[in-house]
Amino acid sequence: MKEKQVWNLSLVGSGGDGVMTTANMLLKTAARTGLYGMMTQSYGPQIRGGEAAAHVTIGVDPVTMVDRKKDWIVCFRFADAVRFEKEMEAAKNTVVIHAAEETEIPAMFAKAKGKNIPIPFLKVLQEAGLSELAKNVFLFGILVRALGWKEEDGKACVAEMFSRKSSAVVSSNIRAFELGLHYMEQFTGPAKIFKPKSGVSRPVMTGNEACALASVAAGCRFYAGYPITPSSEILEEMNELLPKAGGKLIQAEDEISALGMVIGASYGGVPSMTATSGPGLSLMTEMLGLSGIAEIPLVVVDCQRAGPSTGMPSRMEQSDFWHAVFGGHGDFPRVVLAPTDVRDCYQTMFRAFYCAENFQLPVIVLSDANIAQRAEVIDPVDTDSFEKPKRLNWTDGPQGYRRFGLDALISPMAFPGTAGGIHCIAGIEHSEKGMPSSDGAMHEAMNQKRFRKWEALSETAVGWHRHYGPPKAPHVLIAWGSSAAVAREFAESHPDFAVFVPLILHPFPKKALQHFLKNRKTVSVLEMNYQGQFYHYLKGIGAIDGNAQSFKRSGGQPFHIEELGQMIQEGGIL
Amino acid sequence: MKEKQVWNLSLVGSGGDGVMTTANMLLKTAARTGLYGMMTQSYGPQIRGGEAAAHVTIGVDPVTMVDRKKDWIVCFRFADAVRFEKEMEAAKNTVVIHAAEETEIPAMFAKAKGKNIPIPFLKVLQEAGLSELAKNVFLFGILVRALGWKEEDGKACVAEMFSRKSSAVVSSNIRAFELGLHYMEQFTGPAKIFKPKSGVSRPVMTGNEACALASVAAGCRFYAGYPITPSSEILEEMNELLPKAGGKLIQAEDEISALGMVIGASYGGVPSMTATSGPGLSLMTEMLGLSGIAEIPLVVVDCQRAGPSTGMPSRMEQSDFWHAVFGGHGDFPRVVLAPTDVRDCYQTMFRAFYCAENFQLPVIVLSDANIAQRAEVIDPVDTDSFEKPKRLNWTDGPQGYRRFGLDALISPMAFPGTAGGIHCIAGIEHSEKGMPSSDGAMHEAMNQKRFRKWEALSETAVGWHRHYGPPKAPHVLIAWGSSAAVAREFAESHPDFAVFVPLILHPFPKKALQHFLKNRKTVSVLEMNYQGQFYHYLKGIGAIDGNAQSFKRSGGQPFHIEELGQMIQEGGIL
Amino acid sequence: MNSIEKSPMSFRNEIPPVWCTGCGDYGVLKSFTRAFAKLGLKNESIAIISGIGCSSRLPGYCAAYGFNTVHGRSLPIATGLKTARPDLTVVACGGDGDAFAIGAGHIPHAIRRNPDMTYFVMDNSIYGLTKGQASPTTSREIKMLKGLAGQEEMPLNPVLYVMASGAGFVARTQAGDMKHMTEMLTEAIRYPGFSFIHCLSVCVTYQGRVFQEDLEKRIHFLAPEHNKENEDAAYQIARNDPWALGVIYRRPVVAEGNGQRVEPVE
Amino acid sequence: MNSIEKSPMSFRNEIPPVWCTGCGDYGVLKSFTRAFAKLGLKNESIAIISGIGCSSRLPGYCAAYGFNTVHGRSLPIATGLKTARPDLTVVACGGDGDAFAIGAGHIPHAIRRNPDMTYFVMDNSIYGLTKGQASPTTSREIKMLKGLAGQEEMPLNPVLYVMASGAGFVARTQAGDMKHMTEMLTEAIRYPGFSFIHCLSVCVTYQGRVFQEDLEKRIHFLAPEHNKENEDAAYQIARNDPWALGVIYRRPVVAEGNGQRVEPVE
Ligand SMILES: Cc1ncc(C[n+]2csc(CCOP(=O)(O)OP(=O)(O)O)c2C)c(N)n1
Ligand SMILES: Cc1ncc(C[n+]2csc(CCOP(=O)(O)OP(=O)(O)O)c2C)c(N)n1
Ligand code: SF4
Ligand code: SF4
Ligand SMILES: [Mg+2]
Ligand SMILES: [Mg+2]
Repeated sequence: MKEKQVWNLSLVGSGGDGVMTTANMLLKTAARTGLYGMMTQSYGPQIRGGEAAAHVTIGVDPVTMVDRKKDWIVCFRFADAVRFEKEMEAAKNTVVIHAAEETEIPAMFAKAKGKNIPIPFLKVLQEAGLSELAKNVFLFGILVRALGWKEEDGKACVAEMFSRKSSAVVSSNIRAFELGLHYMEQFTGPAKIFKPKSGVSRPVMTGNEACALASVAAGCRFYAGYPITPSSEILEEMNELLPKAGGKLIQAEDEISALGMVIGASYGGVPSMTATSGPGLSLMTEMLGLSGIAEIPLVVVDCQRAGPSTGMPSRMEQSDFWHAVFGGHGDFPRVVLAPTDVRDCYQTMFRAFYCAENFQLPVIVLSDANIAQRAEVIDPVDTDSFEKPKRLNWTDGPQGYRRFGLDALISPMAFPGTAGGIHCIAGIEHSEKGMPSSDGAMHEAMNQKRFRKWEALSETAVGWHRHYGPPKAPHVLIAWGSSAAVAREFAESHPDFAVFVPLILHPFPKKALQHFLKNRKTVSVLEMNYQGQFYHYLKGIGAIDGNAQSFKRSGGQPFHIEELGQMIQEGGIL
Repeated sequence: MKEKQVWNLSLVGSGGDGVMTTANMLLKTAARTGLYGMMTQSYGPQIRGGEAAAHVTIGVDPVTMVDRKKDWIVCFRFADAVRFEKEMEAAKNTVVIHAAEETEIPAMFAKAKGKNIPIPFLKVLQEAGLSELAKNVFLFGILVRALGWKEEDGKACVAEMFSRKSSAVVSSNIRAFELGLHYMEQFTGPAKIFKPKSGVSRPVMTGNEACALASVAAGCRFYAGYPITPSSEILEEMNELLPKAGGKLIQAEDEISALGMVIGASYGGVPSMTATSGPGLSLMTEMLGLSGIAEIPLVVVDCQRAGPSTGMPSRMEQSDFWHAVFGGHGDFPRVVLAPTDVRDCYQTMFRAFYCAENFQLPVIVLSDANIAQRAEVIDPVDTDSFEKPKRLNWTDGPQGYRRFGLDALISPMAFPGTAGGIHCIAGIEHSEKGMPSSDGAMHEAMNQKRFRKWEALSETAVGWHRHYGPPKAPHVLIAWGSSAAVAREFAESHPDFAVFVPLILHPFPKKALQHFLKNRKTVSVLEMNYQGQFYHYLKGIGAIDGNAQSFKRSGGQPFHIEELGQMIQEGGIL
Repeated sequence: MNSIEKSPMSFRNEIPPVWCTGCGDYGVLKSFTRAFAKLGLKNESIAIISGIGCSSRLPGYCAAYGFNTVHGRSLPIATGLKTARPDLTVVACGGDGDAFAIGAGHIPHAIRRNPDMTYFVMDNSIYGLTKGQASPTTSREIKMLKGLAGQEEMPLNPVLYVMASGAGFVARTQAGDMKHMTEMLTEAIRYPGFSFIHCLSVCVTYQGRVFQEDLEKRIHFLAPEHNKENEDAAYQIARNDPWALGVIYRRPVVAEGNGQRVEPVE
Repeated sequence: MNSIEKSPMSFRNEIPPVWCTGCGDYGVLKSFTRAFAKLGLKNESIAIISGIGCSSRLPGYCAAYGFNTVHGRSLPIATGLKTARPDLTVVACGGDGDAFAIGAGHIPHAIRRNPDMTYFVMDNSIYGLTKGQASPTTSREIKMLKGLAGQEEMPLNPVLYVMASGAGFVARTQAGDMKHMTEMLTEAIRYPGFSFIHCLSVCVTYQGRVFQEDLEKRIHFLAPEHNKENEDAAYQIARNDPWALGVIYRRPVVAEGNGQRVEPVE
C-alpha cells in the first residue's frame, strides 16, 4: 500500500478573519494546477461572526475525504481552535501557524512537534501599508508558497476572487498575496510538493451546486422549494440556472406547498423537483403519497442533517433513510437514491429524473450536510453519456383514454392541453380512467400496477452500485452516501476487506449484493444514525442475515478512519 | 368443534329506508337480553341518500367478526343488494326477505334455497294507517319475532330510540313494531332461538366511542383534532365528554395544528391526545419528532383507512404501520399499540396514556375503519384494574434543575408554573438543561437517553399480547388489529393452528413470540396491506426468519375466513 | 372570443355526481360549464384543481382536465401548474374547510404571486364530506344550536381575508343563482391575475332549511353605484356586508405583460 | 400589580445570545424583560413559545419557561398551552418567515379562538437564520437588488392580515426603541384576549445598513388623535401606513368572563 499523496490543512478563525475565502482560493488554485481537493466548513453556534473552521485536503488523486489528522493548522486565535478540537487532530508532524499575539499554546497541540510558526499578521500588513482585511489573502500567499505552487496561479486566483471589486482592491490584495509568498521564504522551503498527474484544470463545486447543475442538464424545468439548511443553496443555484434554461422557480411558503407546486408543474408535463432537509421531508409526507397514487413524477433532494426535529441543522447524519423508504400512510412505490460524493450528484440526479419521469413515481435523493456543502475538485462529468429521462406522453389515440390502464406497465400520461386525453385524476383510489373507486379488488389491482413499475425499475437499475477491494477478501463492509468514503479508505489499507456501496437504496440491488457476498466471512453495515436504519432494512428484505453486524452512531462529524477501525475491532472482526 | 351459536343478518336499503336504525335497534335489544352482537355498516359512493348496508351478527358468546355467509338478508331493493355483493353471501339456508314489488331475484341469491319472503311493506303499513317512514320499525318487529325475543324488550328499545320525539311518534312506531311482530307469525315460527348465558344487559358502542370513553377515564383532559373519516366520532365524543370532566377541546384548523396544540397542552402538564386517519398522520410527522426529542407525552389514535393519499376513506386497511413505526426524519422512540376489537380500545387507551405519560414519548394507537365504526355489545370493562398513567413531575429540589438529566432513566418534568424549575426546551438537540447543542457526543448521549426509556418500556410491557390455540399446534399465524379475529376464528376450527396477537407492535414483544414459536413448523403473518409491512418489520428486527410467510392483500372488506383458508392452502401449509 | 359558442353540456362528462339531492354544488357545476361555454374555451385547455370535500368532487364531472388533489392543497398545485403552463386556463375550487381551515396558509401566498387563475370557494359553512363539523365560517349561533366544537370561535370573513392578502379580483355569488354565478365566473376567469370568488352555498344534509332560508333572506346584490375599482368602497363592503353579491373589488389592470400579469400594487 | 418591582435582569438568564452583533433581537430581548418586570409577573408563570429562526431563539435567554418549537408552529403550541393552562402568561414570538410563510395558516385561527395571549413578531423582512432568502414581507426592491427568488411577489401586510382575521389588539413597534417596545408589550399582555405586535427589526447581516436607514427614515408614531378603538381608523392605518408605530387597534372589552375573554364581535 503506497502512501497517499495528500496534504491536510485546517484554518480556524472568527467572523471577519476570512478563513473560508482563503480555503476557497486554495481549492480553486489546486483545481487550476491539475490537483484534486476537498473542503469542508464548520461553524460555532453564533449565527454570524462566531468561530469558524475550514478543513482542506489537497491531493494528487481524487480526494474522497478530509482526514482528521492535519499536516498544517492555521489559527488566528487558539480559543477558536479548541472549539473544533473534535474535528482536527494535531499529530507529530503537524505544523501550527498562529497569530504571534497568541502565546499560550493549548493542550490539543501538545503532540505537534512539527513546527510552530507565530506570525505577526497585523504588524506585517501594517508595515506594508495594507489593511487588516487583507490578512486572509496574505495567508493565502503563505500557503501557496508552502505548497510550492506557481505564483501566477495564485495571483490569477486572487484576481478572480476579487473580480467584482474595484481595481484598487484587486491590486492591494495582489500585494498582500505577494507579501505572504515572500514572507514564508524566511521560514521554510515548500512544505509539500505535489506533481499533478496532468495539468488539466477542473471544476470546483459543492454537492448542492452539482445537484442543481445536473438537474437542469437532466431536463428539470421547474423548481419549488423552501429554504432550509443544508439544502438552501440548491434553491439559490436553481434560481440562477432555471431562468436561463427557460424554466420557472417559486420559493414556496412552506414545504407542503413546495411539493404541491412540483406536483402541479409535473402534472402539467414539466420535469420538476424540490430540495429540502429532514423537517421539510417530514412535512412533504402527504404529498409524496399523492405523487405515488396519482403516478406523478417528481424528485426530492433531501440534504440530511442530524435529527429528529430541528436536531443539529449544520451537522450531517444518515437518519432520514427510514422515512424516505417507509414514510407515509398506505402503500406506494418510491425510489431512494444516494450519491456518495459531489461528483456522484450528477449521475444521481440524472438517474433520479430517469426513474421519476420514466416510471411516474416519486424519487428521493438522500444527500447529506457533508456532501451538500463541501466543495470538491471534480473530474468533469460527461452527462451526454447518461440516459436522458423521458416521460411517456400520450399524444393521440382512439377514444377512451385510460390514464391508469391496467394492461400497460407504464400508462402514457396525457397532460392538460392534450386534445382527446381529457380525464380527471385524484388522490382517491381510482378506476383505469381515474374515476373514484372504493372497490377492494380495484384497489389491489392498482397497487399491483403501481408496484409493477417499481419492480420493473429494479430490473433496469442494474449496476447502480459500486464495489471495492479484493473479490476474495473475507470481510465486507456495506456503506452508502458520504459514509462510503471512509469504508473505501479503510479497505484500501486493509486487503482483507471489500466494500459494497449501493447508489440506489430502494429498490435495493439485492441480487448484486448476494453475488458479492458469496464466500465471505463477515458482513457489516456502516451508517450514521442511532437505530441502524439501513441495517434493519437490509435484514427486513432478506439481503443480509442475522449474523451481519451493524456499525453506527449518531450524527455530527463524519466518520474517521480510526473510528471505523475501532468499530471493526470491537465487532471482533479484526 | 361445536357449532357457533350466531345469526348473521344483512339489511340493505337506500337513504330513507332506515336500515341502520333497524340494525341498531337489533343490536341494542340483543345487548339488553344478555346476548352479544356486532354491526358493521357500508355505504355506496353517494354522500348521503345512496345505497347502504348494515351487517349484524347476534351471538350467545362474544362476537368477534361478522360472517360473510348470511342467515337472513333483507332488502328493500335488489339493485342495492347487488352493489354489496362482495360483502354478503347467500348460502343454501339463507332466508331472503324483500319488498314484494321487487320480483326479479338477482343471481347473487341463486343459491339461497332457504326461504324467500316477499313483503308488501307499503301496503301493510297503509292498511294499518301507518306512514311509510315506519317501515324500518315494522321490519324490526319482524326480526324480533324471527329471533324469538320478548315483545317487551323490543318495545323498550323502540321507546328508547324515539325518546326525543313526540309521544305520537313513539306510539305509532310501537304500533308498527307490533304489526311486524304479528305479521311474521303467518310465515314462520322463530328462525333461531338463542338462550343467553345470563340475562345481564351490556353496553353497545363503537371503537371510536370506546376510545373516547377510555381516554377520559385514563386521565386525558385535553383533545385537539381535525375531522377525518373514520376518526371523527372520537372528536365528537370527546367534545361531549371533556367539558364534563373539566377538560378542554379544540377543533384545530388542520392536523399539524392539532398535534401542536396537544404538545402545548401536554407541555403544560395535562395528558393530551388527538385522533386522525392516514392523511392526518402523515401531516403530523414533524410534530411526532418534536414530541420525541423534547420528550413530551402525547397519544395519537390513527383510525386506518385504505391508502395511500386519500385512498378509500371508508374502507379499512392496515397500511399505516410502517409510517407509525418508521415515519419521521431522524431517530426518535415511539410506541405503537393496536386494539383488536371495540372492547380492547379501553385497555389500549389506558396503556397508551401509561406509555406516553410515564415514559414521556409519543404513542400511536393503530385502530382501523372497522374497529372504529363497528358497533359491538361488549362486556363491561373494569378500568379500575388498569394501571393509571402517571407523569413524573418535578416539584422542587436543589438548584440546577436539569430537564434532560443523563443520569436518570426518566427525567422529572417541570411544567410551566413550577417555581424553581424554569428552563427552556427545543426541537433542537440539547444539553441536559435543554440548551441547544451541536456536539455529536451530546447528540449520541441524548439518543441513548431517549431510547433507554423505550427499552425500559419494552421490559414493562410484559404480557401485552394474546395467544390462542393448542401449544403444540404446528402452524402459527401472527396477526394484529382487527385482522386478528379471522385468524382466531380460523384456529378455532383448525386445531393444527395457533395464533399470536401482539397488542403492542413497537417495541415488539420479541421474547414472547420466540417462546411461542418454539417447536412450531410454520409461521405466517397476516395483515391487510399491499407490501406486507408487519411481516418485513418482524424480519428486520429478527423476530421471524426467512421461512416465515406473508399473507396479505390491500384493504377494502375485512378478511373472511374462506379467504384466509385459501391463503393458507396456497401457502402450502394445509 | 366566442367564434362558435359551444353548449354548456359539452363541458360536462357522463359521470353522475355523488352529491345529495338538493346540494348547492349541482348549481355550481352547471355555472362552470356555462362560463366555459360563454368564454369559448377549448375543453383540453382547462384544468380544474380541487382539494378534498363534497365540493372538491366538481372537477370529476367536467369535460376538462381535472385533479382532485388532497385536502387543502388546491392552490399550491394549481399555482405550480399555472406557472409551468401559462397557456392553460386554471381554476382552483373547493369547500370552505378546504380553503379556510387546512388551506388557509396558502391563500395569502397564492395571492401574492398573482398567477392568472381563478379560485372558486363553495362556502356552505360546514364540513359536508365528514358529516357536519363546524368550519371556519360556521356562525356561532349554528355551532351552539348543533352543539358543535368551537362555539367560542369567531367565524372567518373570507372576502376580507383575501382582500387583506392583496387579491386583485374579489367577488361573491351564491349557488342558487346560476346566472349570477356564471357571470362572476366569466369575469373572474377573464381577469388577468388572481381572482377569488366566494360562493355562498347550501349543504342540505348538514345545514338544512333554516340555514338556506336565512341565507336567501339576507343576500342581496351590490348597489349599482358600488365602484368596484375603489379599494375603500371594497373594504367597506368586505368588512360590513357579508351578504352582498357581485364584484366587490377589481384592481385596475395597469400593464399587461407577456404573462398577462396585473401590475402588483405594494 | 407591581407590589415589589423586580429588575428586568431577573428575567434574563446567564446564556449569551448567538445573535450577530447589532441584531435587532437584542433590543427585543431587553424589552421582554422590562415588560415582565413592569407587569410584576412571576418568572415561573410566564411561558414563551417560539418557532425556528434567529428571533425564535429569544425564549432561551429569558428566565421564564420557554419552548423553541419547530418552524412556523408557535401559535398552535401556545394555543394548546394557554387553553390547558389559562393561569399562565403565554407569549408567542418568532420571525416574519416563521409567522407569515410557513406559519401563516395558523394566524387567523389563533385569532378566531381569541386566547388571552400575545404574539410578538420580529419582522426583519428576511430569513435570517437560513442566510438571507426573501421572506413574505421582503419588498420587491430588495428582492430585485439582491437577486432573490420571488421578485414578482407582492409583500404581505402583516397588520392588515391580522386585522382581517379579527384580532382585538394590534400594535406596531420597532426593535430600535426599547421604551416603545416595552410599552406595547406591556399593554398587549394586559389586553384580555389575543394581542398581536408587529415589530420592525433589523438583520444587520442580511439586510444591512441601507435597510436600517430606510426604516429609520420612514417610521413615525401614530398621530395622538388616532382613536385606537375605532375600527375604521385602524383599517385606514393598517392599509395605508406600514410605518406607523403604536397601538393601531384595540377592540373594547365588552365583558370579562371567568376566562377573561374579550367578547367576540362577529
Ligand atoms: C389531511 C386531511 N385531513 C382531513 C381530511 C378529511 N376531510 C375531507 S373533506 C373535509 C372537509 C370538508 O369540508 P369542506 O372543505 O367545507 O367541503 P364540503 O364537503 O363542505 O364541500 C375534511 C375535514 C382529509 N381528507 N385529509
Ligand atoms: C420545516 C422547516 N422548514 C424550514 C426550516 C429552515 N428555517 C429555519 S428558520 C427559517 C426562516 C427564518 O426566518 P424568520 O422566521 O424570519 O426568522 P429570522 O431568522 O429572520 O429571525 C427557515 C426557513 C426549518 N427549520 N424547518
Ligand atoms: S353533504 Fe352537504 S355538501 Fe355534501 S353533497 Fe350532501 S348536501 Fe352537498
Ligand atoms: S442573521 Fe440577522 S436576524 Fe440573525 S442574528 Fe444575525 S442580524 Fe440577527
Ligand atoms: Mg363546506
Ligand atoms: Mg426574519
